[in-house]
Amino acid sequence: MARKKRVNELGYSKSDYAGAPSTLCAGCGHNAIVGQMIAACYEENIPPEKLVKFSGIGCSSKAPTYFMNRSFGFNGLHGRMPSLATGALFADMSLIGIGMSGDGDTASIGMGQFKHVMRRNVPLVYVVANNGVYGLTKGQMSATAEEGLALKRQEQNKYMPIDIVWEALVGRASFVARGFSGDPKQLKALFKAALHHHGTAVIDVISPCVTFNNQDDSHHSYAWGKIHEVALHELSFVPPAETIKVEYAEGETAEVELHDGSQILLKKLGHDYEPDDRGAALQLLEDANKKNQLVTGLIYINPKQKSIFDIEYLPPSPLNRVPDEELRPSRESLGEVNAKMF
Amino acid sequence: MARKKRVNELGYSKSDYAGAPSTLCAGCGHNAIVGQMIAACYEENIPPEKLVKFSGIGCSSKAPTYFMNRSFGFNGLHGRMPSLATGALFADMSLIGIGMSGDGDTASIGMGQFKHVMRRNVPLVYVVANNGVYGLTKGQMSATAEEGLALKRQEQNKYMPIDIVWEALVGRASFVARGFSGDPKQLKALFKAALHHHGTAVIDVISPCVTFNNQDDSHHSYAWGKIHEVALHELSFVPPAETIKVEYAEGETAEVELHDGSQILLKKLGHDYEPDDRGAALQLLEDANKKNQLVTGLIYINPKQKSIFDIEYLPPSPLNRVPDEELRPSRESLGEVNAKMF
Amino acid sequence: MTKTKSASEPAVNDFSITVGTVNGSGSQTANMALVRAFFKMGIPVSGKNIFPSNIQGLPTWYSIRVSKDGYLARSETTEIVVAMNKDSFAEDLDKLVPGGIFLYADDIRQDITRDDVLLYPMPVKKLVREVEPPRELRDYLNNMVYVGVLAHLLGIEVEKLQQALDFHFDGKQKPIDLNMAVIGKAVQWAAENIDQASPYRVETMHGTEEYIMATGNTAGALGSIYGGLQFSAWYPITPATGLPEAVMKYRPILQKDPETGKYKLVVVQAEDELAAVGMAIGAGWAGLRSMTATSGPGLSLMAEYTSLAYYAEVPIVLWDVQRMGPSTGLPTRTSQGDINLAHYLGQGDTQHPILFPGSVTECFEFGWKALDLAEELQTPIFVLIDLDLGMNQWMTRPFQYPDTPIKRGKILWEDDLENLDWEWGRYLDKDGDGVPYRTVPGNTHPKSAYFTRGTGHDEYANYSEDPETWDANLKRLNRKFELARTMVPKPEIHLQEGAEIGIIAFGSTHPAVSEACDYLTADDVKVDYLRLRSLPITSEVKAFIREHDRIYVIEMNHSGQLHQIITLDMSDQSAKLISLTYNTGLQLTADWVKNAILAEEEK
Amino acid sequence: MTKTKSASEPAVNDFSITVGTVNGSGSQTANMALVRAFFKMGIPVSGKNIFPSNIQGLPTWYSIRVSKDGYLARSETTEIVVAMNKDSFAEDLDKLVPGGIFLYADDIRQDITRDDVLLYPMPVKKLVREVEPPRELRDYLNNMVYVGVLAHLLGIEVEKLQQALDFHFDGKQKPIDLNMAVIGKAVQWAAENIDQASPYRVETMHGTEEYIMATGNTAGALGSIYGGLQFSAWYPITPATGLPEAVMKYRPILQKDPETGKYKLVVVQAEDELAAVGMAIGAGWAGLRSMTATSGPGLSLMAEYTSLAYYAEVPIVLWDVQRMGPSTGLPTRTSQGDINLAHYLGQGDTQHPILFPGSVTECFEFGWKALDLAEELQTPIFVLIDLDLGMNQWMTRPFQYPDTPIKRGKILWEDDLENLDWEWGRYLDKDGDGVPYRTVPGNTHPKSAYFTRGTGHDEYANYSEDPETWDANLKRLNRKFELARTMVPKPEIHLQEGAEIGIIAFGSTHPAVSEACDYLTADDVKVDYLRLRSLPITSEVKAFIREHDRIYVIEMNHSGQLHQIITLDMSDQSAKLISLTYNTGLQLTADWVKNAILAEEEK
Ligand SMILES: Cc1ncc(C[n+]2csc(CCOP(=O)(O)OP(=O)(O)O)c2C)c(N)n1
Ligand SMILES: Cc1ncc(C[n+]2csc(CCOP(=O)(O)OP(=O)(O)O)c2C)c(N)n1
Ligand code: SF4
Ligand code: SF4
Ligand SMILES: [Mg+2]
Ligand SMILES: [Mg+2]
Repeated sequence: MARKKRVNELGYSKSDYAGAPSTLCAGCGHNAIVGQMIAACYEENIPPEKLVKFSGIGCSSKAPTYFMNRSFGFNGLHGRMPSLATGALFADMSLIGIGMSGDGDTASIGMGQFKHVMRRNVPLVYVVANNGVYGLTKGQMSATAEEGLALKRQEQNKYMPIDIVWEALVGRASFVARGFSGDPKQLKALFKAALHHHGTAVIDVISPCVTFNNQDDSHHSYAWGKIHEVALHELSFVPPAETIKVEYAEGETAEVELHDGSQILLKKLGHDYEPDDRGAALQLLEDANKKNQLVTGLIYINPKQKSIFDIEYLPPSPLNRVPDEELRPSRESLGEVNAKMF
Repeated sequence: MARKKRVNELGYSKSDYAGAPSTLCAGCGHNAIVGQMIAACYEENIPPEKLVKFSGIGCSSKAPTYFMNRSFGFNGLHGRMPSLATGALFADMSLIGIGMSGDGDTASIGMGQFKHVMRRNVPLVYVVANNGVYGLTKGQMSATAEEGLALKRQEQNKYMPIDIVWEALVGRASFVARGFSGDPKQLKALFKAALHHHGTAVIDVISPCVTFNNQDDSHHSYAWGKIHEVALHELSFVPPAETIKVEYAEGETAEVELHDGSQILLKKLGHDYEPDDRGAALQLLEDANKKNQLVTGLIYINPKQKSIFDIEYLPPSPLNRVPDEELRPSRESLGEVNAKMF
Repeated sequence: MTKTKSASEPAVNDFSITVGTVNGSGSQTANMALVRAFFKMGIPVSGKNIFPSNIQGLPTWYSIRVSKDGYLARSETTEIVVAMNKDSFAEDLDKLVPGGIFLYADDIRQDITRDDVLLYPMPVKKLVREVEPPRELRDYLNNMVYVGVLAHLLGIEVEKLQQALDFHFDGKQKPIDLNMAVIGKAVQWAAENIDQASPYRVETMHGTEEYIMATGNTAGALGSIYGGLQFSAWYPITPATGLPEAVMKYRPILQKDPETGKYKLVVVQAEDELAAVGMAIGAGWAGLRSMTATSGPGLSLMAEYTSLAYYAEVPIVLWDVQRMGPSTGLPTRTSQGDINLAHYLGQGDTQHPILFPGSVTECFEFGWKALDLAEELQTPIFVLIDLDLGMNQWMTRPFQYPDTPIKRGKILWEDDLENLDWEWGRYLDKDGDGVPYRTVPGNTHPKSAYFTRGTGHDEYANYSEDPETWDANLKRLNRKFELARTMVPKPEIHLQEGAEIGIIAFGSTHPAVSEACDYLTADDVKVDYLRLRSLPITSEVKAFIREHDRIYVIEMNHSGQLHQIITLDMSDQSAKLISLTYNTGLQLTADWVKNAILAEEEK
Repeated sequence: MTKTKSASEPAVNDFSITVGTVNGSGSQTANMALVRAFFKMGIPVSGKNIFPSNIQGLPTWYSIRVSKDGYLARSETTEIVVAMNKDSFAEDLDKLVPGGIFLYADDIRQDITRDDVLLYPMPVKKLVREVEPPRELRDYLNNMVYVGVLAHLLGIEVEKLQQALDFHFDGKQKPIDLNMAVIGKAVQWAAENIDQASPYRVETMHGTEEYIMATGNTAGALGSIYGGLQFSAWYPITPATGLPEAVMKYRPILQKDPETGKYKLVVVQAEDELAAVGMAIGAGWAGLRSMTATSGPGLSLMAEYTSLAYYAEVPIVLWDVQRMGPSTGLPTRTSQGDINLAHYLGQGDTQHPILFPGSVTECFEFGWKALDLAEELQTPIFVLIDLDLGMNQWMTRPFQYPDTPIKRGKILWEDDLENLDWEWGRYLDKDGDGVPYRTVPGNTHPKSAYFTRGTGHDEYANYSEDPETWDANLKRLNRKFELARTMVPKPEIHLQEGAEIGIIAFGSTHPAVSEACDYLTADDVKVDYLRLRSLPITSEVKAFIREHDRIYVIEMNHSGQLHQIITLDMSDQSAKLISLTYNTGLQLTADWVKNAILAEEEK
């Protein structure tokens, strides 16, 4: 009571961003996502009421219950989060949409909607909590599981894996990144950047399932990630207000300016990689996949790509607050319609 | 009657490969596909009974009715041809599957099954008759339509197009090609090669819809294709029996050997392109898309990738001819099962 | 009721024409010119397009009925046949009544197997050539020849044809002139070469003055727009496509801010029906008036999402323009076969109200009413029409401006929440009518947010697996359904003195059924008729059933789906509920109805 | 029928235990050890897992009933409660009957609010520590403490527990020893610290000798394999997952060629349910015995493809292991709410036979029978069970080897076609029973190939939009459905002298209903009982209904779906058909059935 609470610039404490207590397994990678999402929104001073959460079905898709209780949320159907979000976000374009999905939810049953939300560039932070397995249904193969993966009660994986980042790149997503639950700092920076991006921001987060797929040699385990992660850059995010103050060390940092004036700073880590070249990104992935590397960071961004809202010619004020009188065209107009009917 | 019929090595005439008369529009690109498919099967001496045809729904998906009446065929559901083919082809693995689909059928409603049949590498000649429009429902936008396309009664296309070839590449298809209905010679060679490929062979055929999307500036029109086509190579196909006889002009021709010993010959056309490097292929597409080029030819092939049949450990004789007695496990075995039940 | 007349006294304003053409040959222009000309002459008229699932080259038919009595159902007889298609020539000739007129393009002549009809070969190619049209238009103009010949034979005012073409080509002079030129040539040729008087004629009358012509799909789109539609997602499918396409057509005219150029109405062509309904549900959840439209196969794909909308209580309107099933079935033929599917769509226990417009103008009315109901009841509302009503041009009453203001149902914004004297819970049945209060995203009140899910939840939208909570919630949903019963459109009832039997029918079969009622009366079989306009059935429907000795439930499907649903609601009356089904893909006719009922009554 | 006994005379082999734990804590091992030990002691026993839709950390319950009379339904009372979960401590304590036993882990103790029960805190942590287990196993072993304490209290033979653990750990000595060590410690502790005699005891009897223990999902998988299953595609979904997983488990054991290592049975995990059913239909079409398994949401997604299989006449078996809906509902709770969905699945007019196994061993039997029926009728066959039957371990009769050879139906190969003296057409009803002959790919006879489609087709599989052809084909499909009525499994009927009322029930509710019948008899309400085993209802069912004054149709869903379907088939009997529904997600109990019927009878 007497202790002074830490608050952000809006005067909100972190608990204003909290959700229900997590019922995920202890150590589940998805918990790290929950934690960093809360931190990112808190630090970016986003009012919880301005956020709206969507998800499919799966352990990953339960995650939105564990952050931002003060935000609206809709836990939809397995593989069908993107359509739900697309429809809902038109209601008030000032809202920031967060879509949580899993690898099964996105790459198996949800492949179609995943692809199509990207080509529409619906403004949405689209997080795939990717553990290479079906957690909630207790350990079946997912479409991102590597060839040869062995799981209890299942037959060995016989098929080629789907690479979410690759799919997002050819799907022409305007923001494509990969994170790792074992690398929370980078995760937070990616979430911040994504929250400021105006378009579909796909973040493939390797997020281990400690209960069903965390064997050391599984490509979605903590151990494997720790060893094979190759961060493309050290990432930090500078909100719009502060961007003028930032100075860059010559040659060592690249910056990307987002449409609201904020910046992403990319400090080079030995690689000469700039996330604005889709061809290079595609090639990078091919090489990394061959070498079994887990490439993380901001892989591609095009802040200028028009979002569906830009394209649809909609008024800036929320559609769901249009008064009844304005919703119905005039009586006269119907007279004209009738008159033109032959 | 007196005139001697031309026949192939099996003694079949071309009419043995004919289907019902086409009810597609005169000039429809799909008719070229029908014609070249018949020619390829005839020339490759494939008994019609060894072929089995699958399709989704659309003008394109009607095409199988117009070739090979003597083959079994199943015109399934919109977007769901791949699953149908996957199940059916297990019945007799000596059959050659041909799957006909359209751009709407594959890239819109069918995206999920398209992606997943590739990762399983189901042996199937998967032809997408791609006209950038919904023909059968009379001219709506399809997911492959270029941004900005204008069609009658529709709003201008606002979304980014889906590139079938790109999708096939990151989907790890083992055979990826693009053809053009305005280039029937190449089409036939591609079909021949695909018929001999052991795995999913995706052929994206730009196949103009003369009724709804053949304006000169549409990216799926004859006119546009003629001007923008860039053939990667001159393609010819050498069946297994003849491969030894073939001699190559030094440095000018690359050959690809398929798993049955047949060969694809690729005569260079100025480009230094070899279809065995996925990274390069991805980059090629990015460049071509930027430059509005219609790249055609064999874009990628991996004849060694295991097919689902190799992986599933199935007997070589047709499963659908297993005699009843062998289908049911023995009475003794059930005794053991019961005994182990606790 | 036999329609052939002796040649001496021509039948005036009472016959049918069937035109057989090749599809993709542009015959729609010619056929619509005829229909519109009749209409402008004040003669009640209907036109029905019987087309194949194909774009070009297959046989297609158009049948036109003129009826001074206003009988506009498909007629089982045809008095005039126009044959423009070699492949269907023989079949078309067969269709004609004895004494009828057979017009055909002289270049497609086949064996003529009948001598009891009037034969007129038309020099189609020759007449068209005479107007020297551009090469690429030549084929399209062929059809104008039969328009001209018919104009002469039947006495159609050429000026009315001109008006029809003006409308069709939206005033574009060049095609109008070209088409009129062909008509002119044809009229002239007919006048010079046909000397026999036609047994069928038209005469100006005043039977269409209070009508317009439109399709049900257009009306549904307009009704939705006048209902304040804000979001529509869809996926192309015959015969529903016309509805969203009409929304797109009228969006810039009716819902675009003239100053800013901004739209108040969003339309998204989705990647499939799963996504279309998902988007519509997302929008409905977030507080937009939301709708999707599809047909059978698409509706099947919407099952899972509809089950979610039902249980999470999301308002959304689903139009199903029915075509013939099962499966892909006959995509260009009509049916009323999705009633079961729509009524119960989804896993677990679901039930949805359905509206059945019975005319084009009612498509408009139910367009806006459905959006009101969806938001008032916070549940999916279905509107079922069929290919016949959706795609054909019907003469219909002009669309009526809604007579009640837009109803948004129980929605709470910041101020409402602030002033509440009870603790709001998303699924709390405060009013005891089964309908809770809702909030929508964008509401900035700290108490407004809640989490929506398709899994078990309590009155405060918290996750719950508690058995009693689950059961209680389903029971509340049932109360809501019973409330719907009192709110959906009531039936239209046509009573006669002394009738002991009743008919229940709905939708596009209305013209056939009401025509049949007249014939039955003429045959001394008195019958009352209830045109059902919604499910669940209202008290008026129940009373109607109770008050009659036998009830014929007439529908265009195989298993008598409506009959089944009514039986379940009125099982104590089941003995008197008789199912009559017609299921060929063609529209119902008055003769079929009359004969089916007479056969039963004579049993 | 009250179950509490006075403390002086202990209830032998007749009580229920409820164990409340945290999910993911490995309590299944402990609970199954108890169930299996009772079973090995010859005592009829049932175990039911009431678990949350979650992997770790939430409350979960397991209830065990032992019953010398063989009553194995869920009991509404519980005589013993074991509390291992702090969060559900209070709730668990509340559940207990007066005089019951309350065991709890001493480290989670909460307020004890009752003084009418026997309380035993167990030093769980301490006892486990004493066996010095590896750290990571410690938590899992906690549960063995209550096993040991119960062994002492109830008189469970420790050797039987050993057998149970031997089985559970498949003979792996290390975990067996560790678990047994904890049990040993706990037995010893109980012997030393509990002096009161337990009011509940078990004694060896001979009630399980002809039984095995298995789940319905395993039985369904095995039954399918013994039915010659060749292809199965599936997508994970609770509670159906266990069925395909069991197919995968037994595939190498039963359908692998020992010499070549090749499989005769293909299993594909599909990308979703749309694909799973599509693959299964492809395989069925091509001549493989084919099956898929899912639950409500997945079944909704299968609607469109099932409509195709119905109309194109493709044999396929669909298992629906029902969970509670609508929507995602309660994924880990039981229900019989998909009957409507399955029976009519698809757009247009569709209707599908359904089999309802009523026991685990019948899951095996209907596993192979469904495959026969699908091929004999060339149509989708549904098998509906529920979470309770599918996922819980039941004592059941051993699986019986099929008593009829595999039936492949009317399939023509090269020789058959060669020797045919009539012209084969794929949809030609040669035999007049509605079932045509089919060929499958790979057949090299030049006349064998045909083109399959979901659009209209004639008897020779040619595309057709002809109205009469369409209508005739649907009528033939209806004949086929009537043939199915004569071929599906007949009901099991239990008659009593002088009963005037009857019960119809099916599936997992059988134990509750038959127990209730005994109670009702004891209360002088005589009742006959028909256990329905399939739809459409057979003549025996119709006769049963006709022969009784009132029929109670008992089912676990909200709207009485089976009651509706029967009403439609027997509308002249509808007045006597009374619907009783229980729909909380928990299993039905005998008390509920008895009370519901008594309440109606007393009306
Ligand atoms: C239509 C449908 N099919 C199947 C399921 C069952 N199901 C629930 S979650 C899930 C997979 C979840 O996997 P993923 O998306 O990877 O999430 P994770 O649990 O691994 O985080 C499945 C198959 C469902 N809910 N709905
Ligand atoms: C589930 C479902 N939705 C919609 C349709 C309607 N439909 C038929 S064909 C088609 C699109 C065909 O487009 P495409 O695949 O590009 O083939 P094309 O006709 O252009 O060759 C659609 C939407 C359908 N048959 N099934
Ligand atoms: S099962 Fe796996 S994915 Fe699910 S909560 Fe547990 S660790 Fe996470
Ligand atoms: S509509 Fe287009 S795609 Fe269809 S047949 Fe005609 S030209 Fe071909
Ligand atoms: Mg996962
Ligand atoms: Mg197309």
